[in-house]
Parts: sequence; structure tokens; C-alpha cells
Amino acid sequence: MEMIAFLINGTFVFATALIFAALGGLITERAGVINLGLEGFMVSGAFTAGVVTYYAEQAGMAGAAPWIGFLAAPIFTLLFALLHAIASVRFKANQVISGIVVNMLAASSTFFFVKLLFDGAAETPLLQNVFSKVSIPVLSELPFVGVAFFSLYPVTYIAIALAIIIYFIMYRTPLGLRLRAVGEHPGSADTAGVRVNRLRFLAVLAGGMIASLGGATVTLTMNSSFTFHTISGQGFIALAAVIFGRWHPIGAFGAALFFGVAQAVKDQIQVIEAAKHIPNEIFYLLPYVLTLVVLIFTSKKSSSPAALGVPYEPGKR
Amino acid sequence: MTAQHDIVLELKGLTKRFPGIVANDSIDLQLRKGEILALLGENGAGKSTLMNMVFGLYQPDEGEIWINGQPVSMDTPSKAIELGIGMVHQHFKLVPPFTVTENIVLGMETKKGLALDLKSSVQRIQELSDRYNLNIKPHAVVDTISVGMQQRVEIMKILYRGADILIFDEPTAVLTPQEITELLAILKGLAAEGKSIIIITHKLKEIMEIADRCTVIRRGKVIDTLQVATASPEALAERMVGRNVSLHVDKEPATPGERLVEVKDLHVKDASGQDMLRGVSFDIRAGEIVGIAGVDGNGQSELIEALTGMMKVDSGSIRMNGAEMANLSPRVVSESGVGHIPQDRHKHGLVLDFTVSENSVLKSYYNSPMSKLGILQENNIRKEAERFIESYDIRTPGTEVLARSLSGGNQQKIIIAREIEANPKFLIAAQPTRGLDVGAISFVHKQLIAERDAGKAVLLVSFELDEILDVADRILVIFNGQIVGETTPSATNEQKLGLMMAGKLGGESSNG
Amino acid sequence: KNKETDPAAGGSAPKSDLKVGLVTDLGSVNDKSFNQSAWEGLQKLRDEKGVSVKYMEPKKDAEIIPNLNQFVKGGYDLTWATGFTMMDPVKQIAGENPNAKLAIIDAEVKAPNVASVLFQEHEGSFLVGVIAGLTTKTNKLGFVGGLELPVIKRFEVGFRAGVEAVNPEAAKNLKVIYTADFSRVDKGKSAASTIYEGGADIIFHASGMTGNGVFNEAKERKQRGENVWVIGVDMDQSLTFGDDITLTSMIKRVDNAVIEISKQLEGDKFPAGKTTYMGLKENGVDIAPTSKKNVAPEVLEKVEEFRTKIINGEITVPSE
Amino acid sequence: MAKLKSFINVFKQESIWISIISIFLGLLIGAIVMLVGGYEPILAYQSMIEKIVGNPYDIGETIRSIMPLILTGLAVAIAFRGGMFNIGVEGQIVMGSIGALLVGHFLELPPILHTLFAIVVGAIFGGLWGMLVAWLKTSRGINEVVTCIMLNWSALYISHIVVRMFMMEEGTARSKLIQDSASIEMPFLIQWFDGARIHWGFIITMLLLVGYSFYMNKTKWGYELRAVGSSKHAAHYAGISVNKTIHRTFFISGMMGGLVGTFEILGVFKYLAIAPTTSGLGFDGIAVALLGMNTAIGILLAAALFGALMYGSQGMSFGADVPGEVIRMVVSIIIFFAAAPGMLRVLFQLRRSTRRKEVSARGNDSVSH
Ligand SMILES: Nc1ncnc2c1ncn2[C@@H]1O[C@H](COP(=O)(O)OP(=O)(O)OP(=O)(O)O)[C@@H](O)[C@H]1O
Ligand SMILES: Nc1ncnc2c1ncn2[C@@H]1O[C@H](COP(=O)(O)OP(=O)(O)OP(=O)(O)O)[C@@H](O)[C@H]1O
Ligand SMILES: [Mg+2]
Ligand SMILES: [Mg+2]
Repeated sequence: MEMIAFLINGTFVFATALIFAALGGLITERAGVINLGLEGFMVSGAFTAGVVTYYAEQAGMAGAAPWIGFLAAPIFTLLFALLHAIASVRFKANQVISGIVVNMLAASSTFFFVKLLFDGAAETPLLQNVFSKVSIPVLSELPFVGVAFFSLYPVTYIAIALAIIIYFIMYRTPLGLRLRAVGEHPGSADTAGVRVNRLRFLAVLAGGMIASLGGATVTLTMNSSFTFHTISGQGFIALAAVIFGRWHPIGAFGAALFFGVAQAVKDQIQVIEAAKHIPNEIFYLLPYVLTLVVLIFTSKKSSSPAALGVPYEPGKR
Repeated sequence: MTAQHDIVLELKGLTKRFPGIVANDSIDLQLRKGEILALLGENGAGKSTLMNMVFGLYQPDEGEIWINGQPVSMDTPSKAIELGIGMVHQHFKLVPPFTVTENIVLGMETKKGLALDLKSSVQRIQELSDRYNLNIKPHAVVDTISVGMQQRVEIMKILYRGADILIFDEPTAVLTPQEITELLAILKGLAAEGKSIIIITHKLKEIMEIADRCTVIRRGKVIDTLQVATASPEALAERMVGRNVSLHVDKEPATPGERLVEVKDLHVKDASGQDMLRGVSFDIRAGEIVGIAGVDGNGQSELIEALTGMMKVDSGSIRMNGAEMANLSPRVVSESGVGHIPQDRHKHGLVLDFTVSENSVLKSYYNSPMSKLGILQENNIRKEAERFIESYDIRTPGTEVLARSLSGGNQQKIIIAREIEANPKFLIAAQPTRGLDVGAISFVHKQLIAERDAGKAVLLVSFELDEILDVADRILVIFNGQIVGETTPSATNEQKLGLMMAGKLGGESSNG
Repeated sequence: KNKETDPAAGGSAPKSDLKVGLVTDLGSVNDKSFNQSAWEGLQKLRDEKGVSVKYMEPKKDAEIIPNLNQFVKGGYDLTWATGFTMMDPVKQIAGENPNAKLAIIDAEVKAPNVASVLFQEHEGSFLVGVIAGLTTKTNKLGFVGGLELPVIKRFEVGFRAGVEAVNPEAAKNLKVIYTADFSRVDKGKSAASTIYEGGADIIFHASGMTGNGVFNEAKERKQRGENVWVIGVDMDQSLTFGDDITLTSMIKRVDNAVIEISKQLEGDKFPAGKTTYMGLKENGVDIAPTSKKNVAPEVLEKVEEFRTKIINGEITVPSE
Repeated sequence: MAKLKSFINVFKQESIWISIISIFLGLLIGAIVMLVGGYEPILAYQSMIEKIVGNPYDIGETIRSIMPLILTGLAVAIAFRGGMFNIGVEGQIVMGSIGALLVGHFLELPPILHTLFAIVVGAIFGGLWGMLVAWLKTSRGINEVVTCIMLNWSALYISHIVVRMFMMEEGTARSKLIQDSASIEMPFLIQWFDGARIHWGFIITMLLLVGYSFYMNKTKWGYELRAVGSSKHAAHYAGISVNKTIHRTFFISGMMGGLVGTFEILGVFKYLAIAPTTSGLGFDGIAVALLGMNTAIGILLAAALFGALMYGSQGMSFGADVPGEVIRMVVSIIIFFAAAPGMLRVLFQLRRSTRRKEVSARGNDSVSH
């Protein structure tokens, strides 16, 4: 029982970064723009959080430093999001390649900056102030649920709240209606008076900024520094979560949790006595194979936004 | 001359160029308050382009747009909407997974606090629906409603936005006769209320029925503007193409031969498991054209797809020359001599990003002489395309341009050439003239009749009663997945057919 | 930036004609681990002897050989390669260039012009195992490894033997997780979290940068008042992560090995074709000099006892 | 004659100029970045060029590093043309290397036969891994992007299991070696290139490049692939089996990936190492394919540019101490401009003023499809 509570806790810890990134990807893709740049946005966010928090520490901000780093991440990442938006929305570039460019450029430039800023070092200095888990008074004392749900990083609560907010915006507000219309059938949206490319542009920016929070989360909850490998593949897993979650905020949230649980389980099983003789690789395989199995048994027809990947040009036949 | 203040929309010297073509060449046009103005012109004459500029979708290269006596710059549709212009496009602009209400309020939402307030919108839509007799279901998902309802939703979108200048681009091309009648009535009502309307249509009858004036466009230029009351359909057609066209289909009586196609008790379910065909039986003889009349959505598409192997048959049989054809693959069906002019030329009939030559061999590319040992024979393919272009008068810059770049009429000609030249025993033509101008229509009809006269079995599926009555030798009426009656053109008329299609009147069954 | 590789830039430094190059393992000379240690050794050599030194950091496996060639064909007197991934490339280059001298760390290459250096990690790990076994309050311990490779296995096995020698019960409760990665801090943190949650209070890691996660987890728990420790690896990690969570570290003196062997270039004593074993005896492995901060004096005494026994050969530490 | 003309016309095309300007801008921005960082761009580019073409060895190694990029470029391109996105080349590479390794290590066969068999098996392993994606797509409707991402990681860990269970070389982190009879080294060329690891994969890759173009444009299977890629519905109507085409396409695509792994095993490494991540070549292939506009010649040029710059970056860090990241930045900037030609056109028009307005306006439209 205790172990399950701990497993749930671990799931949230792992999933938080993925939730942010997946939500960012979701917003972009619902507007009709493929977001293969999630990895790059996460890198940028992780980098910014590492660097800014470090300098905030140097300036004596102490406990406020990680918050400053966290909030700085989307601001800096705006640069990369702009790149994706300008190329794929304004200039109708292939959205896949534009995302790949974001990944390549974010990775190379942030590593380069780290070397410049920290005298050739391969990582930012170790942060002294990062997020620590907060125990919500009273609730965290409860048996089981206390450990499982009420003793988490503050950013985890933010991620959960964000998923709900985005759900609300997407399905209950005019903005959401327009956003979905733009991704489904931009021609209709345009003739109904919605500025399609402007909305897509903003969606790409917003998506990039939100995804960057995922990167910042990795730096500020797990790594305490930023290095070459801080983000290696999480962005793609987040993209998979968007698709797995059928482009729905709650679905993507659930998919991110699923990956989280698969990761958390992997460690837990390894330390069980009975599992000693199973090759470790089987556990490493687990999250990925499990995902495929679940997809095989749940898949229905594709539910991607109909205009995903198609640049909108009013004059085009 | 009408007084200046009566002109709500004026176009002065509008010019629009596309690569290699001047789509609109210095067009002048006036729309008066409360009138219905028809725009008439061949396929590719530039009608849609002109209206798209008025609605802000395209930007003119030259010229000015004046609204209520003021020059305006129409840079986006939202600007047009703001200025009281509404447009129903040739291809519907609806978001399929959204509800009717969501589609209507999109871009003009009402809010309650931060949230979308659909409830009050539904109320308003209901009111408008009642007032204009649009009969709209606000909560239905657009994906699932009939084309006619979609058309009315488009109209509702305009009304909801309070537009005064209404533009309709071929609104009747996809409607049934009943729906057309209803629509025309609605338009008249709107004009009577003082709204000003421009309607594009290829159907002269409709122009005669509702338009006050008709502006004729040929190759991007305004040729003339006529008072409809004093003009004849023949005159309009003549102005449009620049020569005499016969509006009648000339054909000899059929001389049916042996029974070629036999369909027995056909049952088909769609993807969601719903019964779409429920025991359809009929047969077609060599040398006759059988028309299938019916309202869209009563099983026509499923019937065609089942006959061509594109859809699974649940039970029943399809025999051609006695051989069973049900549930064979499309490839085998076509190889057995079934030609198919599909209903949706963009979705099925053509690979739009293939060249004209590649599209010419879409069904024969894999066989000698188009390919040998798995390798395409480019020379033969090109020659085939050249042959089609020559004998079907396809207007294209060459064989190696993309099909996408041709006008709708010419795209259709590629398909017709391909399907007829394959020399099928059985030709299925679904909506073969949808969206075509009168010249093109008469061309297609001639081809169908020529096929019949060459001893082929022809199945013509159409929502156009005119077409069915003019071209078919025998008429089957489909309703709710069943053949509910059979008749001949001489034994019926539009009214009777219309009633049968609505399931209200049985036909005289000659061979049950 | 390590741009000043030319001793002349230093001004007053002594002058030597020797040129020594270093090709790092996939990673970087700033990895706070053995690549860095090797480079520091070379820098010391430059400062002391005026030798020209330079490094290259391959980013892919396929780049290793061209990088080695850059030095070998560029006329360097000695080319260092750090890490077991370099074994085959070094062997190949040594064969193709019989006149070039190469040296490799963490792998054995049998070639007449290659000096190999192997560290006896299991011996050092044994000592930290003793510390862990005697320090644990819960009698539960943990080990976090990177990839499950023979080198890393040596750490685990040596550690286990050390614990076993002083605290058999804790050895039975040793939880082991391999993260399959040397650079994913988050995986290290998750692994550590699982182990600590299971009741262990000390974790020894041999997982490169992944181990940072072990420290991060320990730090977080320490702040919540849990009494947990980490035993670092390769370098004295208390200098990086603080001695409030670092119990001790098993250090590998790669720098010493690099300096010693490079020096032997002069006077033709270069141990070509030989394998140098760097164990406790050779000062190749050791516990961090700062250990007395956190480790009880009587425990350190025990450590010294075992050290002597290992050096004497009374105890042979298993390595696999 | 007509062929020659069309070849010349290629160079009159705007896209060629777009590419040249993109490369120029990429290098320029790279230089600015270096200046800002306190490095010497001229020295850096000098060292880079020297590293790329400085001596036979480096020329050979540059070629060697271009080869896999061509193959992964082709793998991605063939799927793209079929309307699918193969972001699973990474995994297909791994599977290919497993196949080649198993055959290369365990079987005893005469030299040429051994090599051929290993290549075929490696290609088939990659192909089947690719086809798994296709099968999950057609039979279960699972989006290939997710499948690919999952299968990449799965392949990696499967390679760990295979190596560890069946052929771990004692005391190392890699498999045992393949036998010499399976090697695809080209000793005469290796000698020629002063030891650079040139192998028969070079010839095969070139043949595949030509084969790709031929397959795509001149065969009925290529016709079917393109038809399915542009319109599944029209392809179905035309009697083309859409699912079969998807399977075939992913199989071929996966084979290309598999061959990358095969060649790395048989020609470059001789063993498979236990690595924490996949090679990244598959992801680079996406950029190569799209930069090369999915055409054979484009892929060749893009891979050459990409591979040469990456290989040359090592020279930059050796000769001018510039971190290799700068070159990756340069490459991504080049791709960025090349992928959004509209951007350059905007800059272009500004500079050329109104003089040739009409020409550029036409150019503008002709690529808008
Ligand atoms: N976006 C576009 N790009 C290139 N050419 C276009 C474009 N839109 C229209 N054209 C061309 O402009 C001409 C006029 O087309 P338009 O759609 O206005 O004709 P139309 O009169 O509406 O014909 P139809 O009766 O078939 O609807 C055609 O030759 C068409 O090919
Ligand atoms: N999230 C995504 N990121 C990147 N590429 C994507 C994403 N989603 C879809 N794609 C690409 O877009 C293509 C279309 O995706 P989709 O799942 O709609 O295909 P489909 O349903 O098989 O096609 P169709 O709608 O024509 O039947 C995919 O083949 C894939 O290459
Ligand atoms: Mg789809
Ligand atoms: Mg039109």
C-alpha cells in the first residue's frame, strides 16, 4: 500500500515535465501546426532555468531564485518559438523541418552559451536552490493519499492546474473555439472572420513557452543544473503523449501520467528480490512496450486535427 | 438609371492575375439595394475569383471596391463581415466536427464572463431559423447533417452576422430539387426585406426564376448585363459562350440488348455499422442508360462504391454477364470492364498533385503498354494523355502540368476521357456534370449517350432531375436504402419524381 | 575556455618539445569525472614540464578514430585515450601507426606501442563499502550504476564485498539499480528515490553524471530531515555537492596516472606494450582525503586496516 | 538533349539560389557568433575546410560520414513521398546492426557470400522493424509518429539484450567482433585514402540513390507510392492497395535504415557497442530529406553539406578551439532559411528594389503549391 502511494508520487514527479511539454505541444497542434520542436523548447527552458536561477542565486535571491528561473524559461524560449512561428506560419515552411531546426538550434546554441558563460564548462554550476516538495498542511498527513497526492513539487500542482485551465479555454471559451476551428478547417475560420495565421502564430508562441516550462521543471526538480543531456528524448515522448492523448488536454495529461508511471515502475521492480534474474533491459523496455500494447488495445481511428501540418494560404485552391 | 444612393456595392476596374492567366480583367459591376443579381459565365470565367475579392479572400491587383458610396480596402474576410458582406462559398466553409451552433457563432461569439455562451446563441439561431423557415437543428454536428442542411447553415451564418450584401457562389449545385425550391424562396424573401444579393449559378432556369439582372462574364471580362425579365435562357447561354448552344439533349430512343448487370438484394453497412442499402435489386441491359434519382444520402454513394468494389457488401449479389462481382477489389472490378466516373472528382477521381498524363493512366498504369516489367513507359503514357486532350478538347497548357491547376470542367474531362477510353462494358457515372457550365454539360451528356449507343450499360446517378429526365432511358428512384420505384422519362415529370424521391409515391413497377 | 594550450602563452613556463594529446571518452573534459581528471593531469604536465597539450572531444563513436588520427598523424609524441569505448579504436590506430605512441585508460590494449592503465576500482570500492557498512543506521544500502558494464560491475562487486566484510546484514539488504545511462540526472534521482524510500540510508553510485541525481535526491531528503548519505565516485564529489550529503568518495587518480606515464616519455622509459595496474598500492584508487569530516575515526581506522590487508595481499577483492 | 536542357534549367531555378544564399547566411551568422564568443572565424573556417579536404585521409573520412546521412535521408524521404513520417529510422538502424552482427559473428560462410548474406539480413531486420510501424498503422490505426518513437527506444534496449546474452566480449562494453569474411572494407580504397574507413557501402549507397530516383519516378510501385502519398482515397479508387503500399514503403524505408546499421557494423566498427542512446543519424536524416526536397540529387547534396560540415567541425575545434556546437548552429540556420524561402525572397526583393519585380512576383507564385 505504502509502495503504491510512493509509486503514485513518483509518477507525478516524472510526469510533471511531460505534462507541461505535452500541453504546449497540444496547443500548437490543435491550431494546426505540427510541433516537432518540443524537444528544443524543453532544452531552451531547461537551459534558461539553469542559467537564470544561478545568476539569481548569485544576486542573493535564494529561495526565490528557482521561481525566477522558472518564469524566465518561457520568456527566453519565445525566441525559438518565434523561429518556428515565423518559418511555419508566416513563411509556410514545412512544419516538420521547422521543428527539427528548433531542436537543432536550441541544443547547439544553449550548449554553446553554457561554454561561453561558464568558461568552457559542460554544465551550468550546480544550483543550491531548487524546488523541493511541499507538503500541503493537513492533507499530506492523510494516510495513502497524503503521500500520493499532497507531497509534491509546487510545479506539479501548477502543471495539473494548467491542464485544467487549458481544457477550459479549449472547450469553453471563444478563444478555444477559434483555436480548434483553425486547426480543423482554417478556411471556415477565415471566412467566419477569424484571423487564422495570427491565431496560429500565437498558438505556436504559447505552445513553445508552455513546453519550455517542462524543461525548466527537469532542471529545477531533478537535475539542479543544465547539461548536454538534461533533455534527451523527453520532448519526443511528450509529442507521443499528445498523440496518445488524442490531442485532448486531459488525454495528453493522462498519457503523460502513463509514461510517468511506466518510468516509476521500472525502478521499483528492479529492487524487488524476485526480479533479480530478469535482465535489466526488460525493465528499460517496459515503458515503451507498455505504451504500444495500450495503443494496440485502445486505438480507434486517428483523431488528429484535420488541418494539422497544412499551412494556410487563403488564395490556395 | 438608379439613384446613386441605391448602389450598395460597386466594383471599379477590378483586375486579378494568377500565374499565366488574367482571371479578372478590369471588371465593373454594380449591385443595387434589394435586388438579386446573377453572375453567369463558363467554368473558369472568373466568377468565384471576383467574389472572393469582394469578400477579402483575394487581393485585387488593380481596381477599387466601393461599399455604399465609399471606397474600401477589403484586406480580410473580417473586414468584409464588418462592412455587412456575407458569402456562401462554392465549397462549404464549415468545421465538420463542430455543431451547427458552434459553426454559426464562430468569430462572433457571445460571452458570459470568460466563458462561451452558446445558450443565448442557440436562442437567436432558433428565432432566425423560424423567421426565415430554415429549419435548422442547432445541436447537430455538421459532419452528420445533409448537404441541404449544411447549405442552410451557411445562410444562417450570414444572417446571424446581420449581413446586407449576400453573395452565393453556386449554392444550388449540390441541392435536390426540393431544396433548391426552398432556397430560392428564401432568397426572394431576403431580397424583399431589402437585402442585396449576388448569386452565381450555371442553371439558367434559376436565373430566370429569381434574378432581376444578370451580368455575364467571359474569360475574365464583363460581356454584358441583361435585364432578366426581357431575356431568354437561350440568349443568356449565347452571351455566355459566345456562340449558339443547344440546351436540349438530342438522342435516339434506346435499343436495349441483353441483360448485362444484375443486382440482387444488396445489403451494405457503412463504417459505423448503419444499414445504408437494404435489399436493392435492379438490372441494366446493354445499350441503355438507367438513371438513379434520389435525395442525397439515401444510399447512392454506397450503391456506387459497392458496385465498384470500393466498399464491402454484406449480402446480396452483383452479377455482370453472369459472373459474381460482389466484394471483389476495385482493381478486379475495373479490369472486368466497369468504368466509374466518381461523384467527388477531387477526392477520388484525380490525384491532384499528379500530372495530367499520370492521371490519364490512373487505372492502366500497371499494365502493358503503360508499363513493362514494372517500369513505366513514359512515352506511351504521354501519348495516351495527348490522345485524350485531343479528342476530348481538354484545355491544359500541356501533359506535364498538375491536374490541380486545371479548372473543374477540364479536370472532369480527364476523368471522363480516362473512363470511357478504357472501353468499359458497364459505365457508372455519378454526378458527372456537377458544377459544370452548360457547354461542358452538353458535352458530357453527348458522351454518355454515345456510350449507350455503342452498346454499353450505363448507370447515371444524379441529383439533377433535369439531367435524369433528359439523359436516362429508365429511372429508378432510391429512398432510404431501397429502390422505391421505377419509371421512364416519358411517363413521369419533375413533380412526380420529386414525390417519389421523398418516399411519398410509389412508381409503376414494370419489372419488379 | 581551454585555449591556452601552448605553454609559450604562459610566459615563464619551462619549455619542452614534447606534444601530448588527449581524446576524451564521449563526453567532455569538463565532466567532473575521469575525462576532466585526465585533462587536469595533462595541464599539470604542461605547467610543470612545458609540454604542449591538447584535447579533442568526439561526439559520436565514429569520430573517435579520426580524432586519434588527428594527433597520431599530426606528429604528437603521445596520444591518450580515456575510457573503455576507446579500446578498439586505439588498437586499430596503434596497428596502423607502429611508430606512434598511445596510452589508454580503463582498457587493456595489447600492442607494442600502447601503454594501458587499469584501475582497481573494486579495491577502492571495497574501502567505501567498509565505510558504508559501518556507518549505516538502517542496515540498508544502495548502489546506483550507469550501464551494466564490466567496469561498473567492478564497483558494485567491490562495494558489496566491503560491506559484507563488516556488516553482512547490510550486504544482504543492498539494493542495486542500473539506470542504463551515464548522463541522465533525472533517472539517477528516481533510482535514488526508490532506494531511499525502501529504507536505505547510504547510496554508492558509479554512474557518471546520472549520479548527480543521487546527490540531488539525498539533498532534498536531508532538507526534510532524513539522515541520508551518498558516496561519490571518481573525484572528491564533496567538493561539488557539499559534505553535508557526501559521506566520502571513491576516487580514481587518473591525473596521477596520466602524469606519471607521460613523464616516462623522457628517457625512453615509456611502458609501451605494458599494462599498469593502479590499485590501492599504486595510489591509483583511494577514498577522498576529506573523508574524516563525516566518517567516524574508528571507521577510518578500520578502513586503514583493510587497506593494509589488501595491499599485503591478505585480502583479494573480487572484481566480478 | 532534352535531358541536358532540363539539367541546365535546374541551375536557373530559384531554389538553387535560395540554397546558395542560405549556406552563405548560415556561415555568416556562424562567423558572427564566433566573433561574439571571442573566437577567430576565419581561422575556424580555414581549419574546417582543411579538415574536410586537407588530405586523402580526411577526404575519405568525410565521405564515410556522408554515406549514412544519404541513407537515412532516403529512408525518411521515401516515407514522406508515401505520405508517412518515418521518425523511427533510429530504431531501424539499430535493428539492422543487430541483424548484420548476428550473421557476421555467428555464421561461417565464404567471404563474399558471408558479406552479402549479412547485408541482406541487416536490411531485412531494418525493413521488418519499419514494417511493424506500417502494420500497427494499417491494422490498428496507430499514428506512426508514436509507434516510431516507442520503437526507437525498444530497439536500443533489445540490442543491449542481444549483445549481452549472446555475444558480449569479456571485459568490454561491446559485442564480439564480426568475422573477417563478413567485412565490407575496401582495402584498395582504404589505402588510397590513407586509412580512412571506406567500404562497399559507399557503392551500394550510390546505387540506392540512383535506385530511389528510378523507383520513385519510373516504376509502377513508385507510382503507387506517390499516389497513396498524395491521395489515399484516389489511390483506393484507382485500385491500388493502400495498405500494401504503406507496408511496402515502410519496409523499403526501414531497409535503408537497416543498411546504415549494417554498414556501420560490417564496414566501420566490426562490433556493436552497448550505448545509452541511439546514434541520432535518423533524426539528421529528416533534415537531409527535407532540405533535399525528397529528391535524389537534393538528398545527395544536403547529406554532403551536412556531413562535411559536421566532420569539418572537429577540425574547427582542433585548429581554432571553436566548440563543435557552432557548426550545428550553422547547419540549422542553413536549413531554416532553405526551408522558408519566402523569408529570403522578402530580403531579396528589398535589395533588388523594383527592377525585376515582375520576375520575382512570378517566382513567388510558382512555388506556392
Ligand atoms: N488560387 C488560384 N491560383 C491560380 N489560379 C487560380 C486560382 N484561383 C483561380 N484561378 C484561375 O483563375 C481562373 C478563374 O477561376 P474561378 O474559380 O474564378 O472560375 P469560376 O468562374 O468561378 O469557375 P467555376 O464555374 O468552375 O466555379 C481559372 O482559370 C482558375 O484556374
Ligand atoms: N503530431 C504529429 N507530429 C508530427 N507529424 C504528425 C503528427 N500527427 C500526424 N503527423 C503526420 O501527418 C500525417 C497524417 O496523420 P494522420 O494520423 O491524420 O494520418 P491518417 O489518418 O493515416 O491519414 P488520413 O487522414 O489521410 O486518413 C501522418 O502520416 C504523420 O506523418
Ligand atoms: Mg487523418
Ligand atoms: Mg467558381
